[in-house]
Amino acid sequence: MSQTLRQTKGGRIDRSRTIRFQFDGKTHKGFEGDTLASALLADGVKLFGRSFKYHRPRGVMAAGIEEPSALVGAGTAGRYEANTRATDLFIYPGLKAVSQNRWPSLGLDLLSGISLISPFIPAGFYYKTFFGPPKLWMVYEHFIRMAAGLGKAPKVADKDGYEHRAAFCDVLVVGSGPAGLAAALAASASGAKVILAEQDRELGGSLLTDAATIDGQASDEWIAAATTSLLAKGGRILTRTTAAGFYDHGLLNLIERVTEPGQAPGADGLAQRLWRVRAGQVILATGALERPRLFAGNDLPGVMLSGAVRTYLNRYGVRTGQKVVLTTDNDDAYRTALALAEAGAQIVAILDSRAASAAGNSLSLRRAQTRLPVHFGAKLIAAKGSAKGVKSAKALIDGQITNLVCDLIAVSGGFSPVVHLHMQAGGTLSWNETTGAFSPDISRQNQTTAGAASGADGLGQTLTSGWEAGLAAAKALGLKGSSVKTPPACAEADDQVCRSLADWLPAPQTNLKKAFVDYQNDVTAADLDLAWREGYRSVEHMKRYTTLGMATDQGKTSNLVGLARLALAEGRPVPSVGLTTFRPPYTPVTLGVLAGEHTGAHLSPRRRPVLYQVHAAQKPIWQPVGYWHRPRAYPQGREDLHQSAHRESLAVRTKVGVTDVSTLGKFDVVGPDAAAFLELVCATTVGKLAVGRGRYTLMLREDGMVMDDGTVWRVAENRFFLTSSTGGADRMSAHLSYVRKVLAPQLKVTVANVQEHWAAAAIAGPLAKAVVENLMGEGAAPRHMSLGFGPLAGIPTMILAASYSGERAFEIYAPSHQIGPVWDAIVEQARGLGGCLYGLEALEILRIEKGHIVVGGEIDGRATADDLGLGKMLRPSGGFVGATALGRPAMSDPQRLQLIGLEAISGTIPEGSMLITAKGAVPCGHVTAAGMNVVQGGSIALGFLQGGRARLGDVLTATSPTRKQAAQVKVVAPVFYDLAGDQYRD
Amino acid sequence: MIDTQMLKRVTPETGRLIRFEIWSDADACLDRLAKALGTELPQTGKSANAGDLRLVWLEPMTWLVRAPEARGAAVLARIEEALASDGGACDISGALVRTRITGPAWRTLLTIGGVFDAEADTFGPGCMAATVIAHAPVRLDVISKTEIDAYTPPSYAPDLFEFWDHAAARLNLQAR
Amino acid sequence: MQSYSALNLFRRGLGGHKSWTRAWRDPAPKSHYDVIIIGGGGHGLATAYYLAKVHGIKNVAVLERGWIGGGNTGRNTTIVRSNYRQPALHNLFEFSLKLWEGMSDDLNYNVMFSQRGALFLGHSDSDMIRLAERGDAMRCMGIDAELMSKAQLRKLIPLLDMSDEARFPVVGGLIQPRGGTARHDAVAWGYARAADALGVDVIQNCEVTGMDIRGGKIVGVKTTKGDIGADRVGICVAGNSGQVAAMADLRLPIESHLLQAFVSEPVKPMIDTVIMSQSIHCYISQSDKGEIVLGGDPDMYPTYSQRGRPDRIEEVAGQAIALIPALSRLRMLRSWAGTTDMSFDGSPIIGKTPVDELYLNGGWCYGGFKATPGSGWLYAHTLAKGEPHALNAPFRLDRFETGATIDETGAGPMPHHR
Amino acid sequence: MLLIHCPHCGPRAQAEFVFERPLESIIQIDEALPDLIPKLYSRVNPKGPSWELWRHTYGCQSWLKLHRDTHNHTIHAVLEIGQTPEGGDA
Repeated sequence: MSQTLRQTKGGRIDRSRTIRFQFDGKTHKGFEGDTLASALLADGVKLFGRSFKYHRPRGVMAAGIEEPSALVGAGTAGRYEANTRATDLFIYPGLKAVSQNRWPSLGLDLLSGISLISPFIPAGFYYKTFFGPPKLWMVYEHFIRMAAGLGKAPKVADKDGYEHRAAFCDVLVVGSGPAGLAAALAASASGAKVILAEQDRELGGSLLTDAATIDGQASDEWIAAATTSLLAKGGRILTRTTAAGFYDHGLLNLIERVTEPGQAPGADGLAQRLWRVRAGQVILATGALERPRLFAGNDLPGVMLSGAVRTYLNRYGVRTGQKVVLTTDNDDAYRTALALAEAGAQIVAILDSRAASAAGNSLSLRRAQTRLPVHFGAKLIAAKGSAKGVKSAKALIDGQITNLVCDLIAVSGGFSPVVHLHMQAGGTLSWNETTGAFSPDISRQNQTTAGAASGADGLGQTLTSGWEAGLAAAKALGLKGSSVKTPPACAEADDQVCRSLADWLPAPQTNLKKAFVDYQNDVTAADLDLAWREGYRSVEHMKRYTTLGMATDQGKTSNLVGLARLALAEGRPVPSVGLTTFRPPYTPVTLGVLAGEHTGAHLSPRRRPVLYQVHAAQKPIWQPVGYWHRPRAYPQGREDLHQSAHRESLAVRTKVGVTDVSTLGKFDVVGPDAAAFLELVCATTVGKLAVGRGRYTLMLREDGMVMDDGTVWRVAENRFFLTSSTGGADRMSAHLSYVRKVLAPQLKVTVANVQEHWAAAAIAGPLAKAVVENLMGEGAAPRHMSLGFGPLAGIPTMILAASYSGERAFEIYAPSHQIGPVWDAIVEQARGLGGCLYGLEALEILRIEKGHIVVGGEIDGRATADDLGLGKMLRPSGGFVGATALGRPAMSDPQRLQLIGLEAISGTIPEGSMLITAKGAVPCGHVTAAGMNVVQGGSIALGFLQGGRARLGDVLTATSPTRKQAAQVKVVAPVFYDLAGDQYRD
Repeated sequence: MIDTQMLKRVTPETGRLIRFEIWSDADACLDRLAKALGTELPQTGKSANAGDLRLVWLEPMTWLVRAPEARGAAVLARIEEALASDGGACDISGALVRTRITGPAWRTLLTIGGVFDAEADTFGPGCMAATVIAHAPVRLDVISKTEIDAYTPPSYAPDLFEFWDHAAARLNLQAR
Repeated sequence: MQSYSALNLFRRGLGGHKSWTRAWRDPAPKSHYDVIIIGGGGHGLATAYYLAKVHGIKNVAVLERGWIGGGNTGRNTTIVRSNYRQPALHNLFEFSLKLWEGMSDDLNYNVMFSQRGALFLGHSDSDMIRLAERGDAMRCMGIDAELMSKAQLRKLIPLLDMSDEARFPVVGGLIQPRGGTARHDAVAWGYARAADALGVDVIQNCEVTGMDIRGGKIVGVKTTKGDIGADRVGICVAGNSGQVAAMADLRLPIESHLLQAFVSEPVKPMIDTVIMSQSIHCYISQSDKGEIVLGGDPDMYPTYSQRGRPDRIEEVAGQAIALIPALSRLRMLRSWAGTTDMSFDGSPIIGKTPVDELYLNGGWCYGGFKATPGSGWLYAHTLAKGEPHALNAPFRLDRFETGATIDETGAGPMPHHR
Repeated sequence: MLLIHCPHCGPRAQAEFVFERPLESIIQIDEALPDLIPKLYSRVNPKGPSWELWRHTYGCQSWLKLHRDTHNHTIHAVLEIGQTPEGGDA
């Protein structure tokens, strides 16, 4: 392509660096510095995409982030970004962009036929039709879903990197136009640590379109000097970085596009970065956005915002039209007209809706009046043309309808200050009836607004307001005054004012059904009127009923136009009809950058036991337990999980097994009041425990339910060791701290979380004692529920004789960093005696057989100690957390779910199945854990049954309809092995 | 635009870590501890050297002492004696893994995936801070302008160290 | 009421749609009503509709502080399902789900209830057992639930990450085929229009500022539009229940927390079902417009601010990408926050208060939207009869005092542990 | 995300803290049932200033009393356990 509309010189593009890219499969050339929009416009491309609902042809309307129409898919495979604004995508070599929402092609979009039935599908039409059974709606919906959506759905995982980084500063300046630069300079000169964030690829904002002379320098030089000065004072300048969200207490999320959409990252692999900035003061210099105007066909390719037309010309050297009609309510559009005329375009007419007497007197306007066809009190009625662009305009000039031949319509409906971040921060707005603009009023955080965003008009005001905001921010932080005393001054102060006079009324002849307010979502003025007629009169109702402002441009150009239409219908001033809420993000933000590193395999921490690598060498089956990963079984040869677990559990029952119990919750409780403290958290008797002895215990929640279980050991008179479940360890740690620090601050006790200090191996089975004594000497094995100490493999260890499996068992504890040799010695010894490693699955089988409860199984947060058959363990005197709440009547309801055992009469009991008395009956309980009788075989289970303890001997069905399994079961006491507990003891 | 030199992460030799807490008669107890350890205990948010011991404030009225492994038992005994019945001590040597990060860009590294201002001028040598980085609880002890110790529970360490290695590699690439 | 149909849309379209009139009136309050509902959200409007339709009580006003549907009705992720484990809960939500199935026709307003299935993913064998348990509990009560294998999931959601390297590898799921989503705003509008047609006064911009309680009995409310008498008053303002109940000197087992949600930019269909997970607390669906709708855990501390913490959104984004890696380059377009009534067992409260003739419907935590029709129907029943229906009897306010709590997750009384 | 001025650690992000409960619902272990029920199961749930218990879980692990506005999130005071505010009860 030939870049036919590119000017031979001028602009900020680097004509020496040609960049090749593709749009819809066709190769184009642009220059370094081009956006996709500017490069394609230079090539004469007018049609960029299709609208959401009616598939109307759309071109480029804007030159920045507010673009509603020119959306493309950028990049391929995992880097494909749908709905990318062509105006906010700087081209790079190899860029592949495709148009959207058309089939089969952009030029020939068969779905554009929808436009023909548009009279019958106005706003909210879907609420009024498609009735019938839900199945029928599903049929309609299928086609609606296919027609809706914009870009193609992504299909491939994204391999690029995203990073989150925290940053802190005295003053954050958002926006690097003249106001932002002046603010940053003033704050920096006052000694503030400054971060300056700019969404564009270079600093300057409006100065990139409209060069000026500031402090006697060309604006480019002034920007360069400002940059140097800010960096020299330790400031941080972030380009291509958008402040997307303003949260509480001075926190902003900035999104840095390290690469352009679809672009391959550099060596560091980083695509985007999220800066989490906490700022002492924030200055918003976010500028203002130009608004379109209401006339029929205002969405045609070739209808563009006036400022955008000037930006394409001045910044990118692209003249977007040859015969131009301008329609405006302000002086700014005259600058566009003059620039176009100077570039050789023919200005067909300037339609100024202001009366001659109300127009401004800027230099531009005066110059235009002398040489261009300016019409005051004039409006556009309609633009006419096709997907190929505008061909003519119908205007109302001096009361006469006039047809104007043109190929570009430049529109200016005034300017809306960008108040989004101010509003996100909780601020309020004030309304200027003359300019038809909301600007910031009260700030709720340490935040001010400067420049056009604050309603400043003209470069002079803009520079001054920025400078003053910078000084004020520094002052508020208690910094010394600035060394520089005067604000930057510009030569063109008088010229760059626009004096908007808001005029919301379209020409009376306008066909409102073709006058678009929200371009992307195809919301017309007629739609808004219909919504109002039907009673959707709250601004939120109107938005939600018509979808006004809910497109990817978030209503940046449409919201105020729509609001004004509503105000007109209501006969009330704009501010009284209210505003929809401003919420993050300011512009759409990829989910990838929001997630940062924390997705995929790194979604959440994977906590590894200290022996992780040792286990990994055995190639176990792993099991997630909360954040932890623990071995579930150690299959040998071709064993599956169940075969392995059965072999392991059988080894424990008949010989000896070793398992890693390092992840258990563990606490050192030390001090003269240690026993008193433990009696507050443990529901069982602790104080009477002899030194060297331990016992099983329960901890309750304040509502009386069992929270966790564990063992408590008296290591010395004033030193206890408390264990609790792995999954509940963090909760237990917080609970102990709460009781210690909040409820019992007077106690002389320290509670240290030593969960990870100690690692431990449990040795269980008839030969467990032999393992211990072989390793540590005759008499080294403590009797059941006693503890001992001694070196093993040269490492000092602690031995707790406790059993979860039901066999004689020992837990041998060593400091985590020293556990390796201890573990190896134990495993070697156990193997030598015919034993093996066992994992969580075997442990589960063993504990079910023994009727031992587990957190997350029977301890489900809904069970009391009595429900679990442990009521008798509770200290009758009370005085522990949870004791009082047990006095509520429902806690002793005989029909509560109570723990019972189940033996299969026929079939295998499905875990998690429902207990029923007959087919079709309401379940009266459920199976919490199912296993087998390790030695004899046979399906057994634990479960909860309403009033279960009174129902021993009942025959029920354990049914699992989802798995099509069932078993006939007999209700028994919840213990299936060694009722007397003989196996525990020597 | 990051000014950095190569970042290195070094996992040092393990030492003995002792956590102790004072619950009563604080002034006298602090005096006894100062005598026992040869220096005043560091103030809130601070750390200090005492001969071959590193003392780190942990929580209100709670400190961490890092001692050479060989002297661990003796130091623990000395602390327990000084605490008497006004406080308690526990060996937590296995509960934390210490890693030393060297290179001037450690400050930048620690802002990645974090919420703490590691770049603050006031966070200099002899300062400690506890925070959360990449979901892991971390205690930081600034050793010098170019060195910082990070303590983290061993179960979180593999993920966190991998995270830091990746982030450091990126920083080193960007610095070139 | 103007009838809605394709034919009428065509007819009135010929006239440029100029002849459509208000969907509901904008009446001034009368001096007295049989029943006043405080709160014009989906639940309140549904209550008024069923009072009029089922019980013939038509002298009813719904008082709304702002615009109807402006609370949590318009701030949720539009998910409808009844796949709860606890019997009282799945019975309540299943009753509601059945009403959803006939709602569009009943109201002559298309609420776009779309039964594309509500899926819970399981990431371990123990997840799968818990899911099977839930499914079995439901199936025993005649509620649809089916376990899904990995192969079935791969077919249902081809973009799901099924790799073993995932932090939480997908091993299966439990789907409720009748679950799905609905167009949230339409529910409020549809009920308002249908209730209005039966004579109910829907009064917007009418804030209740006080309660007229005499001798322990409520006889009316004070509002910004004047005092209004009533035989019976129903509070239905989830999110602000505590504030309104305080006007009657009541303290509730409710804390107000904040729940955020957000949508991506619209793309062509990529996810058909509602995706939730047993281990990862996020939920994902795709709206008819093509936006991916995402939500997760609440912000975990009391607030009325409707200003969410960004790290929560970031967490949900990470979770969503972990499940569906292709979501990474989609962009968050809009985010919002709702104030949720967090009750102290995670279950709602529908029933009497200690004040005579004053009733409460609240405590919906973050699960109220799906209950809209059922909640309205049962609350209407309770208000009409003065006694709860068997389905909402377990959800009485005094259950905390007696200990008969209904704790689906077993998390106990602190809302932020849930 | 709030910025909470920990009396020990200085200003820190909310991500390091965990909300526990309003101070009014702290239940002593020997609390009688008629007192426990309202403390455990009812709340003023104010829309405005509220005294709350938080913990600097990922920092110094202290329990802190926050006087915080639940509507606009202003934090008026952060006290240590055992400290009481001037002129107020917490």
